[in-house]
This record gives sequence, C-alpha cells and structure tokens, in this order.
Amino acid sequence: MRDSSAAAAERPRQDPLIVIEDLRISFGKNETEAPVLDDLSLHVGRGEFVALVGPSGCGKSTVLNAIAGLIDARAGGKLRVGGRPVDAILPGIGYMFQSHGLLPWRTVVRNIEIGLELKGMPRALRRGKALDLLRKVGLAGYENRYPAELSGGMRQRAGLARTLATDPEVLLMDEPFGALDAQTKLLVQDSFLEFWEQDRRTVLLVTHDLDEALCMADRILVMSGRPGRIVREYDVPFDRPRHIVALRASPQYGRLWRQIWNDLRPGSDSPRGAAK
Amino acid sequence: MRDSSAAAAERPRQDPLIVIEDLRISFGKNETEAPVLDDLSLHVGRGEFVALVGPSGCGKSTVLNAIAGLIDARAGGKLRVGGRPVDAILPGIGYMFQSHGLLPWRTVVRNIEIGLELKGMPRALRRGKALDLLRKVGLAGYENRYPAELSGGMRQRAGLARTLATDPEVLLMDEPFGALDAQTKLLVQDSFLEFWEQDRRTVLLVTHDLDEALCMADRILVMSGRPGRIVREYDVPFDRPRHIVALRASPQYGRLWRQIWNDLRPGSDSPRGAAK
Amino acid sequence: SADAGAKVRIGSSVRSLFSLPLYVADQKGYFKEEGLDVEISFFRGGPPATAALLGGSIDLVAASFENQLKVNKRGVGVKTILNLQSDFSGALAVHESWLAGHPGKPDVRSLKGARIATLSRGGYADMALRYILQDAGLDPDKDATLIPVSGYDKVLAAAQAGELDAALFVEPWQTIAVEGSGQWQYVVDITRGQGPDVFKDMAYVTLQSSPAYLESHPQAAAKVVKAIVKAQGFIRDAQHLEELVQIAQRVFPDTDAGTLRASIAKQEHTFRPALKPDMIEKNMKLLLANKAIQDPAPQPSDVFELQYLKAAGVN
Amino acid sequence: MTALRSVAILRLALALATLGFWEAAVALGWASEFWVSSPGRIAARIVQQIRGGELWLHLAVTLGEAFTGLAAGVVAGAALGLLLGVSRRAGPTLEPFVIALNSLPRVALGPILVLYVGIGFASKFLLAFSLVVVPVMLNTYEGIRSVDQVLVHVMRMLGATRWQLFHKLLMPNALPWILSSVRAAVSLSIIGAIVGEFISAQAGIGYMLDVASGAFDITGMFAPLAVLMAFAFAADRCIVALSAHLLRWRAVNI
Amino acid sequence: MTALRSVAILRLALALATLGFWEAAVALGWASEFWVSSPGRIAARIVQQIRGGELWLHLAVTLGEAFTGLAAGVVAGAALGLLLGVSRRAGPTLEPFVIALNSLPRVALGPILVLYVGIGFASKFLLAFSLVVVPVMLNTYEGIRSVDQVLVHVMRMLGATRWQLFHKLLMPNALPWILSSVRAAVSLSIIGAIVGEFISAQAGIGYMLDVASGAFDITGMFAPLAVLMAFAFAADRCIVALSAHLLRWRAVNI
Ligand SMILES: Nc1ncnc2c1ncn2[C@@H]1O[C@H](COP(=O)(O)OP(=O)(O)OP(=O)(O)O)[C@@H](O)[C@H]1O
Ligand SMILES: Nc1ncnc2c1ncn2[C@@H]1O[C@H](COP(=O)(O)OP(=O)(O)OP(=O)(O)O)[C@@H](O)[C@H]1O
Ligand SMILES: [Mg+2]
Ligand SMILES: [Mg+2]
Repeated sequence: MRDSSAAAAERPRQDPLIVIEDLRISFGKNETEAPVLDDLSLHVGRGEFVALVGPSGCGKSTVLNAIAGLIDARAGGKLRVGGRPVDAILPGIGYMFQSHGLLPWRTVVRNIEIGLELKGMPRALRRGKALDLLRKVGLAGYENRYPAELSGGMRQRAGLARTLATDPEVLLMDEPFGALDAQTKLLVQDSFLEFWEQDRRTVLLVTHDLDEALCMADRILVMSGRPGRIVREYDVPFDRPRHIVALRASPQYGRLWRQIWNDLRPGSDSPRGAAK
Repeated sequence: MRDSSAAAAERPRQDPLIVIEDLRISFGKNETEAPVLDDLSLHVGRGEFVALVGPSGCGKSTVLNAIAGLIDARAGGKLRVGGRPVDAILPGIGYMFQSHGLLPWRTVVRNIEIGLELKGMPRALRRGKALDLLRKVGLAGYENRYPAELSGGMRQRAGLARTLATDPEVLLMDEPFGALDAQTKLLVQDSFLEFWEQDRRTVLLVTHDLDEALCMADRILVMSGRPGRIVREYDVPFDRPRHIVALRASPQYGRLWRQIWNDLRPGSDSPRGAAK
Repeated sequence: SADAGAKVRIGSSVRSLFSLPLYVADQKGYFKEEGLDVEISFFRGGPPATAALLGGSIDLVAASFENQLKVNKRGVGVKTILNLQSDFSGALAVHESWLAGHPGKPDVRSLKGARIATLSRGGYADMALRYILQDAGLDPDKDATLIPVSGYDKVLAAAQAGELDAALFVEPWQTIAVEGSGQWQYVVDITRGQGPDVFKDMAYVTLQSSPAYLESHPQAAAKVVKAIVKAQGFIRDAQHLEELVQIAQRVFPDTDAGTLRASIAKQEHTFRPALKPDMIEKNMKLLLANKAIQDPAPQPSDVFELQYLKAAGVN
Repeated sequence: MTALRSVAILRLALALATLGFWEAAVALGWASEFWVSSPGRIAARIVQQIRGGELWLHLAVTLGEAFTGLAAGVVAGAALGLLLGVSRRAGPTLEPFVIALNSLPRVALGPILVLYVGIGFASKFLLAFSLVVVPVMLNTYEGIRSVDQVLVHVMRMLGATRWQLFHKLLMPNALPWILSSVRAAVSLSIIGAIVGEFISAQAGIGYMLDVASGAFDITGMFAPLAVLMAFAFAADRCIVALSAHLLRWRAVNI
Repeated sequence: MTALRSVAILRLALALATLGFWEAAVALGWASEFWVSSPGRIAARIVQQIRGGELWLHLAVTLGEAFTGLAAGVVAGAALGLLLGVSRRAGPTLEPFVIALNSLPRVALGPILVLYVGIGFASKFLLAFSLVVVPVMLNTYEGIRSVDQVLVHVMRMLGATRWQLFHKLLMPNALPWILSSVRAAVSLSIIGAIVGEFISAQAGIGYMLDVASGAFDITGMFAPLAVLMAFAFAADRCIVALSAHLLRWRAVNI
C-alpha cells in the first residue's frame, strides 16, 4: 500500500486516498439551523501532506471527525477513504485529537503504548517503542508520571507520541503542536517530519499556524467560516527537507503567507491589523 | 486602587504589585528530585502588562498558580501580591487557566456570567454584561450552547470572556489565545487590549507566541528550562496602540524577536532551524 | 432397612418451649437410641417452616396444627403424626401502665379500649386473642385495638415505649414478662387452665410431615415418634423439672433459669402425644370464629397419620 | 430509532414469555399453584383488591413511609457526603461512626428501635431512612472527589465562597452520582418500610403480606407485591427521566 | 498532618464520650440496663463469647455468607452494568426487569426462597447477593456513562475492540463508581445474610441474635453486633485503602 516518496510526490491527485464530496453536516435538532459544513469537497492523495486552515469554529475538527467515522450527526454527501465509504471507523487511521485525551489512570509511557497494547504487541516490544517515541517528543524522564502531573504542552506531546506509536497509514492531526512554545514546537515538528519522511504517510493537519502549514504541508486548504467550505487551495512549492529560516526569508514564502492570511480575513483592516 | 493609564505607564517598577523572590517549588515526594522552580524572582508593576515565555514544561503555569495561591506543594521563597503574602487565594485576581475549565452543565452565557453570579450581581445585569462579552469574543449566537457543543477555540474564547467578566485587578493568563487561528486571535487580542486599555489592569500573560508577546506586553520575561528561572528580561519599547503590520516591518521588532528566539533556543541549529 | 440410621432434619416453626420434647429427645439421647441422627433447626413462623418441609430441606416440622389445617385447606398434603403439645400455652397479660388508669383486678372486659399486641395478623396468637375477647363479649375490631407485633421482644419494648397496654403471650414469654419483669399482670393465663375450653386438649402444636417423606421413610418417622413420646413421658414427670430446665437452657442460653423453671412447671402436663378427632373440631372452631377458613372440617384421615403413634403404643 | 423499537419489542416478548411460562407451568402442573400462584390469579386478585378499595390504602401507607424515608435519607446522605468531602474535621471525624453504624443489620435492631421510637410511622420511616442515607452519602462523597481539579481552581479564583463551591460546583458535579444512588435507594427505602411493617403494623403492604403469608395465601402475597413493584418501577422511571433532563448537557455515545 | 492528627483525636474523643455517656447513663439509672445494656457488660460478654469459642464460629458463618454474596453480587452487578452501558439490545431489554425485581422486599419472599433453595447456605448467599447486585449495577452503568467522549473516540481510533473498550477504558473509568457501590454493598450483604439467618439458621450472628432476642437479652444482642460491626468496618477500611491505591492517579484537593 505504500509508495516510495518520490512516486508519491509525483501523483498526489491521481490516487486520492481521502475523497469528500458535497459533505453536509448539521448538529442541531431542528432542520432550520445552518449546517456546520455545507457542500464541502476535498481530497487528499496517498502520501500527501495536506494542511487545513480556517477560522475558529468553522468545522475543521468536524471534517476530521467525519473522515475518522466518528460523526453521529445528520450527514449528507460522499465520503470515502481508500475507496471505502466511511460508515464506521476504518482501520489504519491515526487521529490526534484537539484535546489530548490521555487516560488519566495510565502513566505517560503506558498511554503512549496503548495502541500497540490493543493490537496485542508483547509488552517488552511495545515498551521499547513507546520509550523511543517518548524521547523523540522530549518527554524522557517523565515516563512514569500520570497525565495530571504534566504541563499542558507535555500532555500534547504525549498524545502525539501515542498517535504515532501505531504507525497509521493515514494521520489526522488537530492542532498537534498548538500548546507548544516556538522552540519545542520546532523540535517536535522536526521529529514528526522525520517520522513522516520515512514512509510518507497520508497526513491531514489542522493548524492555526500559517508558518507551520507552509513549512510542513504539500498543499494547504483554506476553509471559510460557518457553514464550512473549502474556499481556496494552495500548493506549497518548496523542496524538502525545508529549512525554516531560509524559507521565511524567501519572497515566495512571504507572498504565500500574505495570500492565505488575506483569504482568512473576513473584512477590513483594524488599527492592529485585525478585522473588527 | 486604579491608576490612570498614563501614570501607570510611568512607574511600573516603583510600585510592584506582584513580587516573587527566590521562589522554589517541587512536586516530588522525595527531596532528591530536581525542583520545578528554583530561585525564581520576578516582579510585575501595578498596571504593567508582562509576558512570560519559556519552553514547554519549564514551570510557567506553576508560576501563575503560585501567584494565584493555588500551589499545594512544598514551596520556599517570598511571594507577595499587593504587599500581602500569598498564603491563600487573594481577591481581585482573575486567572484564565491553560485548559478552559468551563462548567459542562452550564450554557456558554451562564458560564461567562458565573463570576458575577458568585458576587451576587442581579440576574438581568450580569446577563447583559455576559452577552456583551460574548459578542466581543465572537461567540454571538452560541449563548445557549453547552461547552461540549463548542469547538476548541470557542471554548477558549468563552473562558476568556468569563475571566474578564469580573473585571479583576490582576489578570493571570495562561496561553489565552493558543487555540485560536491567526485571524480570530487578532480579533480577540484586539478586544482584550481594548478592555485592558480602559483601566490598565496588571497582566501576567504566558504565551508561546513571540509575536503576541511583542505586540501586547510592556515587558517580556524569558524562563529557562527546568528548573525554571527567569533568565532574561526585555522591555518592549513600542508605543501603544500598536499596529501589528507596521511593527513587524520595523527592524527593532525583528531584532527583539530574534534575540528572544535565541534566548529560548537550547542548542545549535538543525536543518529546519530547530535544535536537535 | 433403607432409612435405618438415617439423618432426620426436624424444624421448629419458632424457637419455643413447645418443642421441648424435641430438645429432650435430642439431648437425652432418645433419638440416638432409635438409631437416628437428628438435626433441629428453627424458623420464623409457620410459613417458612412449612415451605422448607415442602421444599425438602427438612423432613418433619413442629408447627401449630391450625397452620396445617390452613395448608390442607389449600390442597397441599401435610400430615400430623404426633401431638407435641396438647394445650395452647398462652396468656393474656396487661402492662402496669394500663393498670395505673384501670384499678381493680383486671379481667378481659376491663381491657375495653386497650391496645393489645398479638403476633402476626391471622396467626394463632391473633386468633386466640380474638376468641378470648369475643368469649368475654367484646368485639375485637371495635372494643380494642389489636396490633400485630412480630416478636415478644418488640412487644416488651413497645409497651415500655408506651405504645401497648396488653398482649397475648405464648410461653415462655408471659413468664418472662410477668414473673420476670414484674411490669405485667395476667388477665387470662391459659397455661394455668384459665380461659375458654377450645384451648384445652386441642392439638396446639403437632409434628407434621409431607406424605412424600412418610411414604419414603416410614421407619424413620416411626422412630422419631417413638423417641418423642418417650421424651414427653419424661417431661410430664414432675421429678425431672430441674433436668428439663438444664435441657431448655441449652436452647435458651440467655434466659434466666428461674423463668424457665416456672414456665416449664406450668405446662409440663400439656406435652401429651395423643391425637383425637375432636381436636380438629376445636381448631376449626377457632379458625371459623376468625373466618380464617371455611367449613367443612377435614376428616381425621385427611390430616392425621396415626399409624406411628399406634406403633409407639399411643392411641 | 430501530434499536429503540426492537428493545421495546424484546422487552414485551420477554415479559410475555415469562408470564406465559409461569401460567403454563402452573396449568400443566409443573409447579404448584399453592406455592407460586399464577399471573392470572394474581391479576384477578389485584382487580378484586382494587375494587375492595383496601389496596390503595395499604399502598399509600407503605409508599408514604418509604418515600418520606427516601427523601429524608437522600437529603441527609447528600449533606453528609458533602460534609465528608469538604470539611477538614467534622466530616472525617463522623465518617467512621456512620460507616460502622450502617453495618448494623437493621432487622436485628427491632426491639431497640421500638423502645425508642415506638411502633408507629416513625419506626418505618427510620428504617427506610437508615438504609438510604449511607449509600447516598458514599456516592455523594465520591461524586465530590471526582470533580475536575481545574474547575475547583476556576471557581475559587472567581471568588466562590465555600458554600458557593458546594452549591455551584460540587453538587452539580456529584449529581450523576447522587441520582444513581437514589435509584438504588428506592428499593432500599421500600425494603426498610416493609421491614418496619413486619415488626409491627396495622396497615401497609407489609401488613398485607403478613396476613397473606399467615394464611398460606401466596396469591395474596404476590398481588400487593406486584402493585408495589409497579409503583417502585414508576418511581425509577421518574428518576431516570429527571436524570436525563438534569444531565442533558452530557453527550455520551459509547 | 495536623489536620489528620486532630481528626484522630476528635474521633477518639467522640467514641469515648459516647461509650462513657452510655455507661454513665446506665450506672446513674437514667437508662435501664435491661433495655440498653452497657459498654462494660457488652465487652465482658464479648470476652466471654470469645473464650467460649462460639463467637468465631458464628462470625465466620455470617461473614462467609455475606462476603460470598458480596463478591458474587459485585461481579454480577458490574457485568450487568457494563452490559447495560454498552450493549444496544441485551442490556436495555433486561434493565426494567432487574429494576422491577429489585424493588421486591426480600424479607417478604422468605417462604418462596426457602421452598426453592432450602434453608442452607444458598438462601443466605442469595439474599446477600440480591441486595448487592442492583446498586453495583446502577453505579457501574453510570460510571460507564460518565466517560469522557474524547477518550471513547481515542480508544476507538486506536483500534480498540468492543471488549478492549470495556476492559481498558470503561471499566477503569467506572472504577471509582464501582468501589463506591461496593462500600455501600458491604452492609447490604451483611443485612442479607442476617435476614437469611432469621428465616432459619443453625449458626451465624443472626442465629445468636435470634437466641438472645428470644430471651430479651440486650447484652447478648449487642455483643455479636459489636463484633460484626468491627469486622464490617475493617472490610470498609480495606476497600478504602484499595480505592486509594487504585485511584492514586487522581489528585483532588477541594
Ligand atoms: N456536538 C456538537 N453539537 C452541536 N454543535 C457542535 C457539536 N460539535 C461541534 N459543533 C459546532 O460545529 C462547529 C464547528 O466545530 P469544530 O469543532 O469542527 O470547529 P473547528 O473548526 O475545529 O474550530 P476550532 O479551531 O475552534 O477547534 C462549531 O460551531 C460548533 O459549535
Ligand atoms: N501536580 C504535579 N505533580 C508533579 N509534577 C507537576 C505537577 N504539576 C506540574 N508538574 C511539573 O512541573 C513542571 C512545570 O509544569 P508547568 O505546567 O508549570 O509547565 P509550563 O511551563 O506551564 O508548560 P507548558 O508550556 O507545557 O504548559 C512540569 O515538568 C510538570 O511535569
Ligand atoms: Mg477544532
Ligand atoms: Mg502551562
């Protein structure tokens, strides 16, 4: 099922792994309420790294939930992953939720290894893998702490490690680095890209950080406010591996950044650069 | 107790409202474990807006908890707010926690008004104020939703509105805009600065976003990794009101940004600009 | 034979002195002499005891004969094979708090308006009380308040709490109440021969079994009867009073010996095994007076199984 | 919707199967009517007792005893649980005594109960109350301890007094716990009332049961029990509906 | 630390004050020894019963009945609660029947119980079991429903089977709930065993109580009750200690 990275880079559109067409989702009990997502279409190619940006509350998490098969609301439209309609949870999808979702009664390392435990991997093996990931996200020394004893950013990193531990084919990530300071974020993004470049898994990343989207993704989808729709799509033309400092300096980066920024902006300028 | 904004801007150091000297906090049961904070000293003047930045897990939230009087661990050193030693929760401090902490059984508007409710404000009055704040953080139309029905960023905004509702003298804010997309963040920051400039409350803001720190704060404190200490302090020289686009273009801004960035960086450069 | 030396499980519907012949036969070794291994258990009233008999967890039960008649009337075959105690060993007694307001020697008519405790509604004590009141010309539903209380410990407590004026006791409780506490006084002491005739020589408590058991274990039943008849003979001999008190104390370890002595002395003559057809009539009279049963009375052959008594030499 | 409907059908089928089997077993002689009665006979007796009017009286007496005991027990239990969860001294001091006293089998305390409160309403009320109070207390206590620490901090920073902390945070947080214990307590309160009626009563379902059992009238025992069961079940459904309303903010889907 | 110590002192003081008052009330004639006995007499009787050796036998019988009933009831209740919380059909179908049956007062079912299971261990076990199972079931059910929806999603995305979801998420999540119901169930199981012994027994604390109450020997009733209470209390402390260990990840400070 895996492509070599070179091949994958060439034909992201020819082999779409995730296909959404005219997705419509509403939560309200009454039909009159505006839907959260309306006529939303997108596709993500096999091995493609796609970032999804959009205003808070526009339905990004809802899109990920829909792909994951977790939506319990009235939904319409077409939604396929790997050719199969999503009517239940499909195997091989890893989902890092917006809230960390660590099991409070398990220590950090046991939280990270739980996916492997569920798959029946022997204790010693999964422990080794978990400790390795734990080190990679900068949590060495905290393996036997309970989630309540971690800082916010540490919990988020533990959640990331847990998601990566099972080596999923498809990765859905909802603001995975949002609670990290700039430096730790770079460290962890770096670890993640390293992981990603090994096998080029398909990634759909929700983020608020345009720099993050530009530095990591192959393609950026911009969502509108409610009802959520994909309003614009950008190919990120930079070669990999990317160097953030060099990138930031390039005029193309700045242009793209400002374009997306303007797409996201609902209205006119405020004294501080934000719309009122 | 309130200064006019002009007076406050002139003498932040002369009238320190929050004074921490040689604060040492450890959570471990055994004495041998390294403390989380060690010999940490800082002060925040009355009416001053101070940002606190530092690597994930360094103890920023712990500092805020200590000031709020919520620490239950072994602590040493001196800690005063408004001249009073912090041995319990002092009145007049508003704290926006890193996790939203909304009461799940209350609707958004009832969550926002709870601080006023606790103070005994009549229903109609507090409802009006809550609805006003709700609009300011962009949650109009969601007043009767339960927190479980909100998106991550919407919960954070509700939490912010709740904190502001009681008009506290001192504001402790732990990544209050972390879950927001860039545009919504600007909108909300803007609302917040507007609120702040009315009475110039004392603010201590934990953030991971250097732009946020530079655009909002009077002074930036940089913390080291564990054990947490203040390793550097920057005055932010820009005039208020600040215009973010103009600021970003100024060379002084870039210089400060890079300085702080380097302070935070633990080691050498990686291909992507992060330390490995 | 098949059931020689067999284990026999006998239940007593209440922990009471009416089962004294069982205790005597057990402790004096009469059962063993017959080659029986007997186990005695106690119940809280007739219904669970009879249920245990029919469910097969006991083989024989010492329960009131009136109880059996009700069961028979509902079409279930339970047979009496021996009379354990022939007279009702009860007494109507009144508490001192009532006497304070009603001077003079108490008689049944003087209890008009009293709150009188019985055991459960429709049970033997309840029926006996109603009969006694009616016999004295009182209407049990109008001239007195009859209060069912589930045990005499609670009767004493309730009287102490001022919520009862009188009670219909069964031995050894009237002795505990009257002679023991000194707070009670007899109105009618049936054990001493006072009161209506229906309570005398009437099959108060009998040894009962199921037809199934009697059919499968006739020899064991015969041996039990033989041992108990012997025990009853032992009890009726006044010389054995002290020994009886000792035997009773094993079953009532917490009861004071003087109380037991007084109680046994009063009733030892009532432990007579014989079963007579008019005993059915007397019980029916009581039951009919209380509308607890409908005529006609069953035939003796329906309720008695007399062959075991005959084999033991009683008729 | 289909799952809901199929559950309703399954329930009905199970109920009918049980009753049908029971009736058939008696009709075919597998079980004795004397001991197990039969649904038909019980239904007929209920109708007869309703016509006679006595049933409502007895039911009202028992439910009155049980539900006042329940109400008082829930209030006291929740208060004790709060005290236990919140106070630094009073709660922890009292707790072992409450726990130890609760282990006393109430049925055995008849004489002492009667001595102090008599054989009237109070004894039944107290028995029902005493069975209810500790389960509610324990659940309330755990419900308080299960509170999210962040919410406690939020409330304290917003200036909540100790009472407001109870009232606005700890109580609502313990609500699912309290409601769960109340559901369990319904049947405990009925048991308490019946035990009390067994000690002594002139009316009530326990009295009816006592009369019927003394007469070996199993139908007479089952008839009031069936009615009592129906009422207890209705009470449970009320609590479930109340829970669903009070906890409507909770969206669970396992 | 000081709070802990002062609570210990307060407890001791309260215990001594109660016992002292009781003893004094009897000594000074405010209460009659016949009716309320006295701590001294009870202690003396316990010593005497321990010397006689019978006490341990009776206690072992009753605790054996109660605690096997408790164990079986907890297992069955937790299983039912899980079924109820997780299954789409079986649980919701069974639930109303369990709830309705649970409202039957067990004390009233003595004759039927004896008829079908006899007067041996089984009847006491069943009574204890039947009192325990529903409170545990209800709390387990609520414990499952209280799970954070995000955790359910996390587990399902990680590929948890239905059984793993129970085992690794729903059970641990319901653990505080189950433990709370087990604490309440200890005394219910003892009540069940004693009620069973009251119907008929040849040994056990209920038997001792029956003997003593048959002679209105209040001291004889209080002595085994005091010992039973001590053991039930010890069992409760064991559960509390177990809870503290199992829930050590929980940091609460109100
Ligand atoms: N369970 C629910 N019931 C009702 N409305 C819901 C529910 N879940 C989400 N919504 C609504 O759907 C919309 C989109 O939510 P979603 O969480 O997908 O936003 P988002 O784009 O992820 O936002 P954020 O960036 O703030 O996380 C919001 O308006 C939210 O109120
Ligand atoms: N209750 C606790 N028990 C033990 N250790 C704790 C506890 N709370 C915090 N810590 C430790 O204290 C350190 C600092 O935590 P804190 O939450 O203050 O970090 P932070 O600077 O806010 O990090 P972040 O930016 O990730 O939120 C962490 O290493 C954490 O593991
Ligand atoms: Mg989201
Ligand atoms: Mg933090």
